Amino acid sequence: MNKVLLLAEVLTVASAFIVAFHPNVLYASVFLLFTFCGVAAMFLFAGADFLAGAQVIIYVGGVTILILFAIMLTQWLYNIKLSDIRNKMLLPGVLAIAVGVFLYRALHQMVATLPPQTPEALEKFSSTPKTALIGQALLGSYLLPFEAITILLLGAMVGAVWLARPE
Amino acid sequence: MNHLIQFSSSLQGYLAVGAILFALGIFCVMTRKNAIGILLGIELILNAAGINFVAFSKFRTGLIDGQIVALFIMLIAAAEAAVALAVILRFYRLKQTIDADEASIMRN
Amino acid sequence: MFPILSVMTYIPLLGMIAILAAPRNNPNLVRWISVVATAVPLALGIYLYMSFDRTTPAMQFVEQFDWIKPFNIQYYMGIDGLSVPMVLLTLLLSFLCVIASWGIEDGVKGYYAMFLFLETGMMGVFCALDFFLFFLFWEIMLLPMYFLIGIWGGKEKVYAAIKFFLYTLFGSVLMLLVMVGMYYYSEPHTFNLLQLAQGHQFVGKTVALFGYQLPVDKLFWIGLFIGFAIKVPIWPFHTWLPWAHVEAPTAVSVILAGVLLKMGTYGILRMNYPILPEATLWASNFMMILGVINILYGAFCAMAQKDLKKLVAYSSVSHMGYVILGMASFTTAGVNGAVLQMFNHGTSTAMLFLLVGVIYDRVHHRWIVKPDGSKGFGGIASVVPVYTGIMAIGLFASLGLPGLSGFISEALVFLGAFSNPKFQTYVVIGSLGILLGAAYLLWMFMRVFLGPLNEEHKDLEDINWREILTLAPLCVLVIVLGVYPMPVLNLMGSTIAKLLTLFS
Amino acid sequence: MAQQALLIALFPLVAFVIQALFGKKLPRHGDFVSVLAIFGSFAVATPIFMKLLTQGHVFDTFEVSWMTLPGIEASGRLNSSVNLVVGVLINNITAIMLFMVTLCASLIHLFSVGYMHGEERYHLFFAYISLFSAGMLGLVLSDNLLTFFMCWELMGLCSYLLIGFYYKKPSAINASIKAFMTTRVGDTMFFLGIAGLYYVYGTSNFMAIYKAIQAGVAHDITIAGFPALTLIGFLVMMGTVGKSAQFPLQVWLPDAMEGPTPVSALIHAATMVAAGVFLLIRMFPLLEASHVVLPVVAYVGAITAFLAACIAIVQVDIKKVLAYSTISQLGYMVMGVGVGAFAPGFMHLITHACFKACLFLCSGSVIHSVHTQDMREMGGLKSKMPITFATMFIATLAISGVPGFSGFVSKDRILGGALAYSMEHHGHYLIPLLGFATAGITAFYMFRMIYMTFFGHARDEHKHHHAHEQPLTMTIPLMILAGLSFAIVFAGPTGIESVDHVMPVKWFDQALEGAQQEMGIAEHLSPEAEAVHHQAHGLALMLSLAVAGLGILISSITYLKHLINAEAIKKMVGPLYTLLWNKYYFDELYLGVLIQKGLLNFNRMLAMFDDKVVDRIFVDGWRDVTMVIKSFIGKFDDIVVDRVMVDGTADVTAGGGWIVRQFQTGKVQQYLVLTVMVIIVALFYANLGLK
Repeated sequence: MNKVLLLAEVLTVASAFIVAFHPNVLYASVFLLFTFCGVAAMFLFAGADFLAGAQVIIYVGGVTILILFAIMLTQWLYNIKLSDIRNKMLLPGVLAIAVGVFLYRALHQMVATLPPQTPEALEKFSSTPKTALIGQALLGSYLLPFEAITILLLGAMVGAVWLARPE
Repeated sequence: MNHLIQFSSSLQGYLAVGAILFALGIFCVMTRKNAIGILLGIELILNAAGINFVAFSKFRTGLIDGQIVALFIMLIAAAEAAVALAVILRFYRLKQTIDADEASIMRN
Repeated sequence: MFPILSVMTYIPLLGMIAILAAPRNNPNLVRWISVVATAVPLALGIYLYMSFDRTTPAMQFVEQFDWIKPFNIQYYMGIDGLSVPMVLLTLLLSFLCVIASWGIEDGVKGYYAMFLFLETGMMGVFCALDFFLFFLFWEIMLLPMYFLIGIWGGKEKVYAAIKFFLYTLFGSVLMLLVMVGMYYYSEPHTFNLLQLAQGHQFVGKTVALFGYQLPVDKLFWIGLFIGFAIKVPIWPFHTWLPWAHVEAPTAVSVILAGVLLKMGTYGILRMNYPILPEATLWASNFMMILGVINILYGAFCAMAQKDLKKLVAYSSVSHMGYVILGMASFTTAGVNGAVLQMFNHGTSTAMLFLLVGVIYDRVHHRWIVKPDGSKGFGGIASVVPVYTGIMAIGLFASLGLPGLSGFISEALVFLGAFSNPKFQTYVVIGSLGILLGAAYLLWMFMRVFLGPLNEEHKDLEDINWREILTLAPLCVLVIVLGVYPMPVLNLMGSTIAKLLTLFS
Repeated sequence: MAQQALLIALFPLVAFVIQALFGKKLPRHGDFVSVLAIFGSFAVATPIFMKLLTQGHVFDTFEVSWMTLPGIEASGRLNSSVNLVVGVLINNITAIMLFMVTLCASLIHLFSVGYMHGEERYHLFFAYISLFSAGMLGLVLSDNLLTFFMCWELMGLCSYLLIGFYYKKPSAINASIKAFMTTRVGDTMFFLGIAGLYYVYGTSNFMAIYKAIQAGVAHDITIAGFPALTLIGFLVMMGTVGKSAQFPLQVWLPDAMEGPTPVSALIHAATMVAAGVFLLIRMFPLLEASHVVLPVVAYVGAITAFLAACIAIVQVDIKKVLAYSTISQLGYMVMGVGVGAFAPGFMHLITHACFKACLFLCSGSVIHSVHTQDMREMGGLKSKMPITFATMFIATLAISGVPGFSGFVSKDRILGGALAYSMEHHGHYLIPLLGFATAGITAFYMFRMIYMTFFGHARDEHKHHHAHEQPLTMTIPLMILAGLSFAIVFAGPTGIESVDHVMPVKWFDQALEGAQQEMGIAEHLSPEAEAVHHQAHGLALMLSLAVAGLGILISSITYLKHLINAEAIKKMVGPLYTLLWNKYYFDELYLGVLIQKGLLNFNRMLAMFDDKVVDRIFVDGWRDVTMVIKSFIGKFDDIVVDRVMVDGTADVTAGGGWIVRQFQTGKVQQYLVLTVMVIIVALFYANLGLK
């Protein structure tokens, strides 16, 4: 079972590398799709069944497709711009590695400050279906952020429509 | 190999993946000239954040709060993608390019 | 009790909202909304003038309640004899400027919205008695002014607007520092201006800066003074003024010269004087010198100007010098004269700016002498006799001709300042300003209105009824106050008397 | 009485308002409004004057509070800390002045109706002269220096408006601005004097000041290191110097001839310039309180009288001659006040007002008739304009100091006073010397004018042919004013004291004595001084008769009989003539050197300084400073950061430009790189902290 998780993680990281480095944006966005799938799998293994589903639906089904559409709408497929001319990469690379290392170290140190769960508890957590719990939480203690998000989404939608309107 | 499998299913494994994704996202955002490429990087960063939340939710708190935050991130990401793409489309119509360096009318 | 001050302050704001909601294609509706939104506060202002109790130095029409409790910030409005003339001036000039702006065609909605917003800011500054509230209104005012100059201005409007903005912001930063400092050094912590003025709270306290123990009250005084000096403007902080005046549209110039400049001196009288009397006395000599410099420097510069509006702008610098001179004299006549001069300069300069605007609307230039050395105008008195007559009144009021308002205030300032034995030499030097004032204004009058007619302008239209309507109230004020100034003087007398007890 | 007297000033003021607002629409352009108003004033002033004549003394005051500014006493009670009371003061001097001013002004108004007929802006002319009269009358009525000063300035305004009445003529507007500015120099100092008096005595009321001076208050106060009373005395004197065109501010008055002739008459005779001397009369106790001021006043007057008289010799413009004679005569008055001959000084003010008004109106009549002001184009007008000639001749006799005429009385007394003064205070011989010289020169140039204008043959036939006598509205004023130029009106049939014992006219001397007592300056001479004075007056009588006779004689020889060729003399004294013709180059000094070269250049420099230094360097300079810092950082970046950390950061500072631009390349990604760098640094620190 854990081998599958490892596989998912490898898939995620590898395709993320391609996303970051592939000169062609079209390819990069296709591989982003794989990254999203890998992350969805990781969610599943972390006991987040609902989230995994949402990840697939929203990212894989929504965002990635949207991006692909945008690429096709804006650029002729073989446009020279499509094979993305990169900015200077060394300093950003160094910075990115530093960020990654520091982030990991910081999080790692945080791990020690919280008590670990017992294996039984982990097992129980993984096996509980989350959809109902999330639903109750969203309409209970998280109602206000939830409403805020809905308004944000509405606003974003209106804004996007207005921005993309024909002249 | 076992060691790796062990690591991958631990909290640290999740954190490592999150950190790598985050770093790659940052890198992507910093280096891509293409506006859509930058958007890709942002998606990576957001996913990295989501992974961390979910991981802490399972391995440390045992509550679903982390998952709810991850859900919110996802929703915001969707909204952001929609708006960003609309902006890009508009920008493309304006300048016939989506080179982010061209988007410098904010300069002084 | 009816919160008259708040109502007066926020009606223009309501007007602004109404304007924003108004349809874009109906500029006349916007204009009429503005007229109403300024006329109603003006009517209330007249009521205020009638019912104001002139015998007491206390705050009147007070509205006070807690606003931000943890920091002891209050919503505290009230007026005394210092504020009333300024409030009335603000209301009157705003109303007149709305009418004077009738000719604005581009972006009518935005223009009037900004204008009304500006009025709210100005009213708030003159009514606020809480430092925090005061600062808030002070900053509010900045924003519409920036846009009014930057959008509806002349050729170099952006430069002028940014210059104005940065200058004022610099002053605001100092004021903010002092505000925070006063809050922390007062006991109990408060922003209430009346409480701050009690018990000489800041005397003797020191603060360590750059390794020196510096007296807090003097630091506060300097900070506030620079903040206000920029608004006045006191030399050498005056260079934004010619730019802003020249580039701003007519009505904005009027407001700028008529009201905004007074905020500086009003602020000094409202804050520096009562809160930091010891430091004020300490700095009085310095203020006196700056006043004299202002008078002479402004006058000399005005004489060299080739642009009508710039000339009037520099004359403002000169005239505000009299205010400083009177304020720093600490005599009854001097300070009363200074406040009266604030009012009178408001009316007479407003007239001059409106008049310059009238001619600019007709010929689209304001050159006394064009940059190529040829005459800009000349002899137009025969073409526009009524305009010339009104201009003469404004001009003579400005140069301090007896019988017109400028004289009374200047005379009081000089009588007062001369009665303080410390400053007699300064007054003698400053009196040169009277002479120079006449020189540059009459020279301008001669070059523009008299002499052989410049054929370029032989078809000039005379002033129309709408323009006369904006000028007539000011004309009447200038003449009436020139003959009998008590209607304004008795408003402020008792307040100033109380203020001066701090310095005797 | 004082309250009614207020009407005297109010009538013309109301007329001004009516004329200014509606004059154009009234029938006849409203000239009758102004004329009626001034006659109304005359009607009110006459009873006051009559009362003076019959009772020998009038005194009344009327006061209202004008401005009160409260102060707070130590007890916390409000009091009036500043209380400016204004009002009317009627005393003997006022009564005489009021009568004289209203009379002259009325006649000048009447004359103007004929003279200005058909002019453009006819209604405004009457509005202005009404305001002018109102100003002068208000000044005379004032019982305090503040309203006095206000009216004083009001007249300055009117002179500006009236001199520049022909506003299309550049010379006229130049003259108007010159008049206003020159007098304002004096006015400013005068105002400082008022402020000084207010500081010293806390009041500006004449009677209160007289009382305080008599009581010896404030004799030891100093202002800016100077004894207060001396300083104030000089400042007040400067007011007179400006307004009455005394040396060194005399330059404006001749140019003021650019105005219409009735205006010249009004300015020169009854109103504006008289106001200056009137100020000296009013403030005499103050001048006397300091021992330094009066001699200076005397010298100023004497020098002015002489210099102006000299210039008048070479003038060919009939009005210019009269203008310089005015300055010269004003110099006499000032000199009279300066030597302590207070009453004669005032008397000369009155007599001069009458005969000078007459002279100006006569010259106006001549100009109106021949349409030129140049005397060289006149001549032989005696037969054509008999009334004008007769009246002008009488006035000329008066100004020249011929016994039997009013000018003789006052001038002789002033000269006597000057002589007595120099005999009492040894060393001041220049004052009477200049005085007598001027008397001779005056007689000379006045007769020169008469001869050139009315006698001889017509030098311009065409103009002579068209000359005609004026209508009655213009000649009646001339006759009345000429009638007042006889000595009998003021002193006696001849004006010589020893002769007039037979038929003395005492009203003027009595009135002045009363006034002097009120002001606390009544003379109490010791017997020796009395003797000196007596002796001096006797000597002065002889001398003044002699010099006047000499002047008339030389004038007659030269211009009537042509026994001496004036042109030849002119050539002989070439440089002197040039100097006089150019008025001692005062105009060039003031206008050319002080104003054009000095003031205007200074202004230009200062404006440049303001623009280039204060604004560009001090203010906009901050931008440059930040730019320098920016470029320094940019270099640092290029050399250090770029080489050490290789390429990446070069883009951060790639943008150049203004202050803001340094931070705003507009490229989001560069912002991000910076942000991330900062984050890393922060994380680095955070990690260290955690370890």
